[in-house]
Amino acid sequence: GHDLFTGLTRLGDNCLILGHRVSEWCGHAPVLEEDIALANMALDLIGQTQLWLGLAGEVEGRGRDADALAFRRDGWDFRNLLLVERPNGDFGQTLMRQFLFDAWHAPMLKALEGSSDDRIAAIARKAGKEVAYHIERSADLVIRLGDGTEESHARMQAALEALWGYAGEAFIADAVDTRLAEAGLMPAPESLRATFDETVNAVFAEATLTRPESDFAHQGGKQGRHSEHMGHLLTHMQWLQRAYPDATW
Amino acid sequence: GHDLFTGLTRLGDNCLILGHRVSEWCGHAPVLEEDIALANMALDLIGQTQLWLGLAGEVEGRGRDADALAFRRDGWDFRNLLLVERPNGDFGQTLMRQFLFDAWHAPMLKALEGSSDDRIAAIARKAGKEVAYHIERSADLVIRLGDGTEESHARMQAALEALWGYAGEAFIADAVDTRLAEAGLMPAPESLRATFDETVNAVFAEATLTRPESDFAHQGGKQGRHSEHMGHLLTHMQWLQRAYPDATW
Amino acid sequence: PEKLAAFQARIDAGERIEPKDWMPEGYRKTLIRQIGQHAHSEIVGQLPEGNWITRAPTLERKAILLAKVQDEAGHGLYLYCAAETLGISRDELTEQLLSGKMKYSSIFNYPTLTWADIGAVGWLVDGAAIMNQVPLQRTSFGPYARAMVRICKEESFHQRQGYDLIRKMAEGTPEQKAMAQDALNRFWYPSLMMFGPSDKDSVHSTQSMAWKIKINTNDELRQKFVDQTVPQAEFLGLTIPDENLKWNEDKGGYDFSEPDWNEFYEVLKGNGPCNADRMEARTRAWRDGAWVRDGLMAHARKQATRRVAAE
Amino acid sequence: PEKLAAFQARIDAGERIEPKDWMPEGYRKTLIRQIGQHAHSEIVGQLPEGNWITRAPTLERKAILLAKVQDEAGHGLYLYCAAETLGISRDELTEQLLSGKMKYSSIFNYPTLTWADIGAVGWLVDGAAIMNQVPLQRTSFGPYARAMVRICKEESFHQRQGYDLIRKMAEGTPEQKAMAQDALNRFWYPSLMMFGPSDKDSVHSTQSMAWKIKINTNDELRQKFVDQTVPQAEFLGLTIPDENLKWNEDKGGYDFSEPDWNEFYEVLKGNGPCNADRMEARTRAWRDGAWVRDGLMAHARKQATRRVAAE
Repeated sequence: GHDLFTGLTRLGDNCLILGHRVSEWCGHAPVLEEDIALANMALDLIGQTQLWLGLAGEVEGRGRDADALAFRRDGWDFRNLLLVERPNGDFGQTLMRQFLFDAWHAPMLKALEGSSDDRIAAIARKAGKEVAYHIERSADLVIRLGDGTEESHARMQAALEALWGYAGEAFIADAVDTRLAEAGLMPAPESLRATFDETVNAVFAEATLTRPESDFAHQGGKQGRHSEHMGHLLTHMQWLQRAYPDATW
Repeated sequence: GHDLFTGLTRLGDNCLILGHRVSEWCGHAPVLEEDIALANMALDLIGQTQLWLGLAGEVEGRGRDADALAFRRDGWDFRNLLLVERPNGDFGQTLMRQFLFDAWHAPMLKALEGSSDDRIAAIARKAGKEVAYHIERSADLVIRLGDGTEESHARMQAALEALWGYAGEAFIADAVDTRLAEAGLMPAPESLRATFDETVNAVFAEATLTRPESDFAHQGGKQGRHSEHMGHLLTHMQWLQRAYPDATW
Repeated sequence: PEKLAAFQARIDAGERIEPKDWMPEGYRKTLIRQIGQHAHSEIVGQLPEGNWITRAPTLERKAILLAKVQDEAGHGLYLYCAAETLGISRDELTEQLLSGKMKYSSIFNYPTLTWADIGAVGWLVDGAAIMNQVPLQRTSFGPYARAMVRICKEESFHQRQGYDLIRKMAEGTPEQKAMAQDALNRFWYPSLMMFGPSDKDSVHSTQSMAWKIKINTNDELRQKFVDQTVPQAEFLGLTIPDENLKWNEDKGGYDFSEPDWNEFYEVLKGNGPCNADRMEARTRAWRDGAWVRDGLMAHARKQATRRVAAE
Repeated sequence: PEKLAAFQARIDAGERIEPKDWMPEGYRKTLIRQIGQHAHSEIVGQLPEGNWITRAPTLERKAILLAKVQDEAGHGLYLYCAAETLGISRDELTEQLLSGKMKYSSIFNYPTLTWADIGAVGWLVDGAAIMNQVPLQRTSFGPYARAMVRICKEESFHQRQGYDLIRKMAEGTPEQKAMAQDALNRFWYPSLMMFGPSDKDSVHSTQSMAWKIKINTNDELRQKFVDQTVPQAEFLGLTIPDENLKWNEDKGGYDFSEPDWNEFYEVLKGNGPCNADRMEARTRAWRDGAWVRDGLMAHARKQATRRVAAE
């Protein structure tokens, strides 16, 4: 029960926090088509958040719905990867963060379609369709900007170097992951690494980007140890629910 | 009673919000001496906030202390000038904002020393000593950067143009101001304009800066109509008190 | 002159003018100005609402707001495309916006200060916009009229969502009610200004109406808006901030106070509460995004070269 | 060699070395590295605490924190001045920090995640720093020793304030208690690392101790810190995150677990949770502030020229 709750909040919190970050771009994108695409991505991710956290609340059985989980939990109760809480930086960093996430997210959802829990499989099928489009788009843009001008190449390479240390966390299992995998509820994290590597290697090659040598991975997000950025994000995200706890919206 | 409360929150909120803005620089100033000076300024302003809002709470008589007023009021109940909530921008904008504020603040406190309310006069005397140093410092820096390099001159001129429209609000009386002035509690806002003009004209001349022609003044802060920036500032400033309302700190 | 008469005859007959058709230079210029301004308004209009996306209080409200702002960007896109058929590029239009040569709707120079403002923008601002735009579905220029059909459909959906949001606030806690009333207080007169000054003071109106670029007078539309909105406010239990508001049986509409036109002209001159912030945000987005646009162009050129080489 | 012997004799006699005195190149270099690193630590150390200044929960707490961070900047200033007496400028030292050639204390590569962390930094981090610094008041280099006297006084004040802060948290609501315990959990081992690896693994220790640049061994100081801190934690009702912690009657001190030295070396290599963020913040401050420094210099030159012209 509690393992499943943790696993589901990991899925939901990734979508929530990344969706939040992406939504910060609204009205500030480098080109109008990207304003639209980024809003669309944020929208998909918020929709997926509703599903995952909704199910998490149901599994928990303590009467918390998706909104309660999103807007009333403390920072240390969030279970998202450190990657998704990284600040937006320039458009290159936002894009690279998205691509690294998508390259894990797509095979993750694919694997979740085979979950022994039908509710998980159903959500994964729905989300998987959206994410198939996300990875197509982010890979394409990484290639175009990696193999664009000298400046766009340099910025994409810098983004890759800044973010690569946050790509590995998703593939490192802890005891919860292991138990969830044994129960057939969710895939073993490390089982997704090969597909991820294949995707990113192919895309980096076409984008003329160099994959960093060190595979050092920052960890902690999945266990609730976040970065300083997370606290600042929550002051915005949870503001109204915290400031006016008696209100309905 | 209520007029005096309003007048005191105007004084206290100016210090609070400007102190908050200045404190955002901590650890990020262009030179170590400025890290120290900015922290010192913020410290003075927060200290003055405690005095003004403490007295405001006392005058109100509803059991709210300075912390309750600072951390539990809604945005529309704040009475600070729009000037002090302007974002920091570059160091030039922070400095120009400070100078324009100090050039009003110093004569304001001087005049408040003659308040018919002894408590106000006492606070004004104490704060006045600190602010005498603030204006000396900010005027000096405006001169040095205005008459520095071409770039520093251009940045200071741009800062002046961006902020000048926020300098006038302090001198425009509303009904509360008028009643407070008639009661001898606080000076009439427009009575401070001559000293302000003298100060800024002299400093701009030495700084080789051109005072903007239009004296258009944005208004609203004194009546609780703030800018979008204010709401974002409050999400940080009030976060802990809002998120954990039962805690003492 | 003959051409001109024929052109006017087509318009009078209710025909649509299409991009390849002959048209007078004034018609083209007026349309570019109007469509461009409208497109810019959609783009700048993302900002006041975007201001609350990261603070939306529920997941559903966040999704609704995201979808709405996305629609606005989409409207901007249709309209820039419509303007392009008149021979001006999106980049040229953008540069005219950023240089201050072209304007956007002044309403977006007002701030969104509380969550209720997001409701007020939907209810009042989109409401006024629809009032302006519905007749434009019958405007004489084909691409513009067709863009308007699509836009109006989405806008009326937004307006309902805005009304629903502010209704929740008006029915909520005392703080929420206060936010709702405050939002109405601040957005009422700026919304009335959206129809422009009285036509008797407006220079371009006569020609634009003859060309069917403009269909109704500003005062007609403003009256219609007030008549529609007052009962909605009453239903919410909110008070329109106008002491002179009164039903006038004779004219079958409300009497109401004029907005402060001095304020209108000040905002137009750049002295609105947010003019500088809005332009700074758009300028920064454009400037910081230059490397992205350049990178995409460079890649496209490389690809084209590679294709040629491979042939 | 004769000079060297005389130098060592002065040190052994407890004399202070002053900037103008002869000193071996190795002594100078070691001191520059140590003082510079210490100065950088004060500067970078502003960041984790600065992270909470805008969210301090009361006016008094905000004032205390501001004063503390201001003191740290002040300590940085004394220390850069002490280093300057050895012939290296503040700008040179800063550039070595930003290029990664010089380090700062690794502890500042850990994040401050809750308000309780501000207490933990004062209590544990400043506590460990004081333990390191108190003996340095007797270090052989005069300017460094004098800077340390001043710094130690302020640091012990900070430590008391930090302890007071975390005490309030430990005595507070369940959430506050959880934050306090969590802060201790996260800062305990990094604080133990602040004394450095065991001296048997440390290369420079013997020479530095002979020169009285280093007074105690790392292990001595670490033991002292543990013995001082454990009862304080008990008083707070907080649990040290170490299952092996146990009073050892024989040695008159606590037995405790070693920190994870792999983690220590990873952080040193740049892989700590905040290394990149800290360096980015300092680099940006330095780069964005260039025009200010240049402007001030240019004005000073102009003034000098004007003075000469007036004479």
